[in-house]
Amino acid sequence: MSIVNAIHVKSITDIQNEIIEEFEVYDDWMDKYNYLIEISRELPVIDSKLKVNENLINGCQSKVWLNAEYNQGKIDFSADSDAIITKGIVALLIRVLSGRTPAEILNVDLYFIDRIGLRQNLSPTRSNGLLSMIKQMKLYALAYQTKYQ
Amino acid sequence: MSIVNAIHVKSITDIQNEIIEEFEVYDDWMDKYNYLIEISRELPVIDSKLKVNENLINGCQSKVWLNAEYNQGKIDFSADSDAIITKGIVALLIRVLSGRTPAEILNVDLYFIDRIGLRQNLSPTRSNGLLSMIKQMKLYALAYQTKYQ
Amino acid sequence: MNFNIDQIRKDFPILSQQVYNRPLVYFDNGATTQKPQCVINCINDYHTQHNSSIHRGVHYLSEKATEDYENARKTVQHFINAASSNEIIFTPGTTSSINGLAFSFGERYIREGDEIIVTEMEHHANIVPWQMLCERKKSRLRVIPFSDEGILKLEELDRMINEKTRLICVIHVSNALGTINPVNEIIQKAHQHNIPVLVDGAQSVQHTSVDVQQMDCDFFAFSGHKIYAPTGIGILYGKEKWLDELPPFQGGGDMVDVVTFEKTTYNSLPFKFEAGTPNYIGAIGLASALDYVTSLGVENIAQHELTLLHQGTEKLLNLGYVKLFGTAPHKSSILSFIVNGVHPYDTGMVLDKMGIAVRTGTHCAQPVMQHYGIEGTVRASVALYNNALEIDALVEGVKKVKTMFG
Amino acid sequence: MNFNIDQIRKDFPILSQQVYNRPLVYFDNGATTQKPQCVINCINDYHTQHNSSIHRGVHYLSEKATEDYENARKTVQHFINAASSNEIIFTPGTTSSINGLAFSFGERYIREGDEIIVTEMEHHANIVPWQMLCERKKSRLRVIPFSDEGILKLEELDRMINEKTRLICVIHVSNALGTINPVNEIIQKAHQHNIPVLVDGAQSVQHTSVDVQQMDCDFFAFSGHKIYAPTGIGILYGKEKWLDELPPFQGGGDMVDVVTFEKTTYNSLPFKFEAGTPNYIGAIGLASALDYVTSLGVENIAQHELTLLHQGTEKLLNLGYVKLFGTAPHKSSILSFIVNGVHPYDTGMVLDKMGIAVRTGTHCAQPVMQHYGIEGTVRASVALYNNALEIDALVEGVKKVKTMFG
Ligand SMILES: Cc1ncc(COP(=O)(O)O)c(C=O)c1O
Ligand SMILES: Cc1ncc(COP(=O)(O)O)c(C=O)c1O
Repeated sequence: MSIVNAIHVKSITDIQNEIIEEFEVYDDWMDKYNYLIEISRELPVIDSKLKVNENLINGCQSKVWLNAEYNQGKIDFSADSDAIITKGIVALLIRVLSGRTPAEILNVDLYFIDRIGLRQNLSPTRSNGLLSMIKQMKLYALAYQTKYQ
Repeated sequence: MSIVNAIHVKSITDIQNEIIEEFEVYDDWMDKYNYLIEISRELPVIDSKLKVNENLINGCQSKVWLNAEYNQGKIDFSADSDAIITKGIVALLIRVLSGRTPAEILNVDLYFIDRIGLRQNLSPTRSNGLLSMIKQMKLYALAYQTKYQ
Repeated sequence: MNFNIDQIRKDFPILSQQVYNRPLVYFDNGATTQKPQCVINCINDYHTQHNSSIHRGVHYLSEKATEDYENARKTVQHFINAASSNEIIFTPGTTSSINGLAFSFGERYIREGDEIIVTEMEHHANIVPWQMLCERKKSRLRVIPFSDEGILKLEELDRMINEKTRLICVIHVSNALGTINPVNEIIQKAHQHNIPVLVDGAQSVQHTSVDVQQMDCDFFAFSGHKIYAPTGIGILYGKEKWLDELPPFQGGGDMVDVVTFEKTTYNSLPFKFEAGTPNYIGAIGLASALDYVTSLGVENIAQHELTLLHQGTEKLLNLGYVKLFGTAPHKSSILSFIVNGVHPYDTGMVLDKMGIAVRTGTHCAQPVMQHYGIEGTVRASVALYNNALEIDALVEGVKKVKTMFG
Repeated sequence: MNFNIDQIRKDFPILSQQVYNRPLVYFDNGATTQKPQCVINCINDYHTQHNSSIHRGVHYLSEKATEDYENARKTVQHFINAASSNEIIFTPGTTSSINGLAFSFGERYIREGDEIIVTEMEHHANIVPWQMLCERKKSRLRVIPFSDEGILKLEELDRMINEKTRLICVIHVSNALGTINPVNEIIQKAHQHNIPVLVDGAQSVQHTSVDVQQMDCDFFAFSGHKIYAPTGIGILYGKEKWLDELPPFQGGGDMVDVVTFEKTTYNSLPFKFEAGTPNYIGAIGLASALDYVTSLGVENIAQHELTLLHQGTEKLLNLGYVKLFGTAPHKSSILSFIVNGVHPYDTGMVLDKMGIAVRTGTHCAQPVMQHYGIEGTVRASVALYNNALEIDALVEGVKKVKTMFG
């Protein structure tokens, strides 16, 4: 299933549950990582001219570029990373949060992270910067909400 | 027995053994301290005009003034301290070392210190500065030896 | 009060130690405190199961250690009620906290002719770094005196503050006299002139509850080893607005963002002030100690210690031949005294042989001794695990000293 | 060789730890090392039986702690063969040692226009303090480059030294490349011009025998936690003639002689440089770790590690898709590499889940990464307790990484 399709028809909860289900079949970390690698390939890749320092997220050992665009009340995210697993993780976030309203993004409870075993990645000091990515997405949401309301 | 008498007739070894014997009767620290207090009273007290900073020994929590005089090949020490136990300890040193030749002082093995239970006082960091006193006495001995030979 | 001292004493294995075949009576808590079993276990477990360097590691142990270290920071934050964990800097101890601050604050704000105010009651750790800074910057150290009871003369402060004053540094609880200083009042006065205040809390956090926001101090320093934690760890608290402006005290790993030989940029708070591998096991041990203190209740501890302090004060004064230094009505934990006619060192030596550990000398506060024209005092300092029997042992010890030295 | 690795591994309780249900393979030793049982026990015993603050105490525990602390200093002295224990300063770690020196040396000797030489291979701890100093004093940092194998271009040093050069700072063993630098030669050259040399020994003391007199360095720094000792303790060695001349880095208790508000005089060496309560338990733990290392034999350790390093190098290179950074013939303990086409972070994440702890990133040596134009490397660093099976596990891990990321 393609991410783009999912965005418009399913709720955030639906998609989170979907991801949890997909990951449930793997109890080995290597399989989870393999799946993340697969997912990373589905990431709507950021325009190369957007891969600039201003779009870099701090606090990751790998580089993560994240771009947000406001489209009729919703935010579309695109991203890239030079590390594959990080790219897979950001792809999951985008699958859940892209095409949502600022309010939805600001209020989201990303419970899937815990359930698929990435909770430890949420620690503020985790060098993969999952927390920084989420923070950045919420910052965009806040900025657009402020701007357009 | 008075210190002054002892100095001229007995060897350093004799006096050390004498001190060890005197202390042997005490197995309680309080009795040892009481005896040191007693001994402190026998210290040939330094002339008050010699209680100057130049005669102060470093590294003691209490003040110790030590003076040395060269007399026909031998060194006479006098001292004082504002703390009584320290004064008792320096009195013991003087009883052993005053009236001796520089060579005797430089070569002395002060085994009595260990035997009467003051060994821990010999630690370089001991704040009573027993080690500093001995060092200072040997420094005087060295100075006079160099000067008069 | 729910403070079972007999039970609590069992938490501290060293208290059942014998010295010279006598039970240890440990009254040198102002110098360093003993560690409860939970802190000892915490360190032990860390070394046997979890040890790993923090921050840049990708692996399991490193992630765990990093998380524990950052949680320790939050524990400290809540313990002193700081507004953010960014305001909590781990240092090797109070002395390092103050020296670090002196360097950074000095570089940023101190110019020739400026003035820094301290008190006559400070520990050397809160004098010498400022003297060194003043010498470097050709600025001036001014000193608030105290009265013979050990009370700061705050009216002098009013006269001293002027447009050249850049910082006020004050000891919260005096380690030599026990006085609890009116830091709130000092801070209020200072802030009326926009002058920041550093509070040296080395002797306060373990005895009274500290709330840096309520106190409104700009900086606060303390040492782990004086609050039942391991050696080699301490805290510098600073309001974020100050820490943001100050340059780092030290350079090295972890405190940087980008390093090139042309230009180096620094990491964000709190990391900017933590160069190199920190004492993360010390920090985790400190958190464990603070949890222990919290579990007993800081107020309960304060009350227990105050009871002992009053008992000690009364019994020593009743002897008729003990002079107490530090008789302010608002006091904590410190009994600083001289047995009339007896050198403090003699007193300490005899108490030692009775198993009673006290400190003698100037307590790194020579100006306090100069104030009274004395060489030093005997200091018995009370901690949460001391009890009334130990106070009695101390009084008996003093009696013995008097009979011996007369 | 009398080096029973199976037996030795039993000395380190953490090595029997499991992560993600797999046996721990700990190759992050360059960051920090694990602790042998004797060191763990030493600290435990200290906390349960002996703990007491040092120096100014008159009582039994304080005397004992003081003696143990000063004996620890002697143990360090003998371990690096310093001429006197006065030359051994306890600090919180390498970073603090270098920052302290940068401050004191800077105050005493560095003026506008002066030059300090470092190498392109330095850890941030030996760059940033000097940058900060140069900025403060308007002096200049000069950099000896290295070749792509990771060998310093010493001919550049000859061109760089001039009458403005005040100090040369060089890393002994590179933490990012493993190169053992020719410090003796550098020191000889420097001394011909009367320029002192600081050697950063953070990655050398634990891997090769260090003799500061034979090396003739003027200053030498290392960290306890990288040589099987606790965190929060390190060493600054300095020749007595230098330490006598340098001002103290920090002010506070114990480092002073007389304190008055008019004038403060300092204590003698080594105390002049040890302000405040030192991490005495860390120091005593360090001595215990050094005794352990000595009991195994530094030369035996070096040989064992070198064997593993060679095995690892060969097996990784044989894979055909691993690029090694740092290929100097004279190397120690560090395998710094990239699996072709795979981000070091991905490599580290996968190895982690296989129980293999490595470090990824710049290793606090960004200029080294800039040299190669890379973001970072994967670093496996070997310690005395690693074995050949672990090297094989690493190689298997790398194979797995390659199949996963292609
Ligand atoms: C070569 C080198 N120098 C300095 C340091 C800094 O040591 P520490 O973090 O213990 O202060 C390290 C360790 O990270 C190192 O490898
Ligand atoms: C009031 C005060 N300030 C500062 C210090 C210095 O603390 P540390 O030696 O832990 O750095 C002490 C302890 O000796 C103290 O009592």
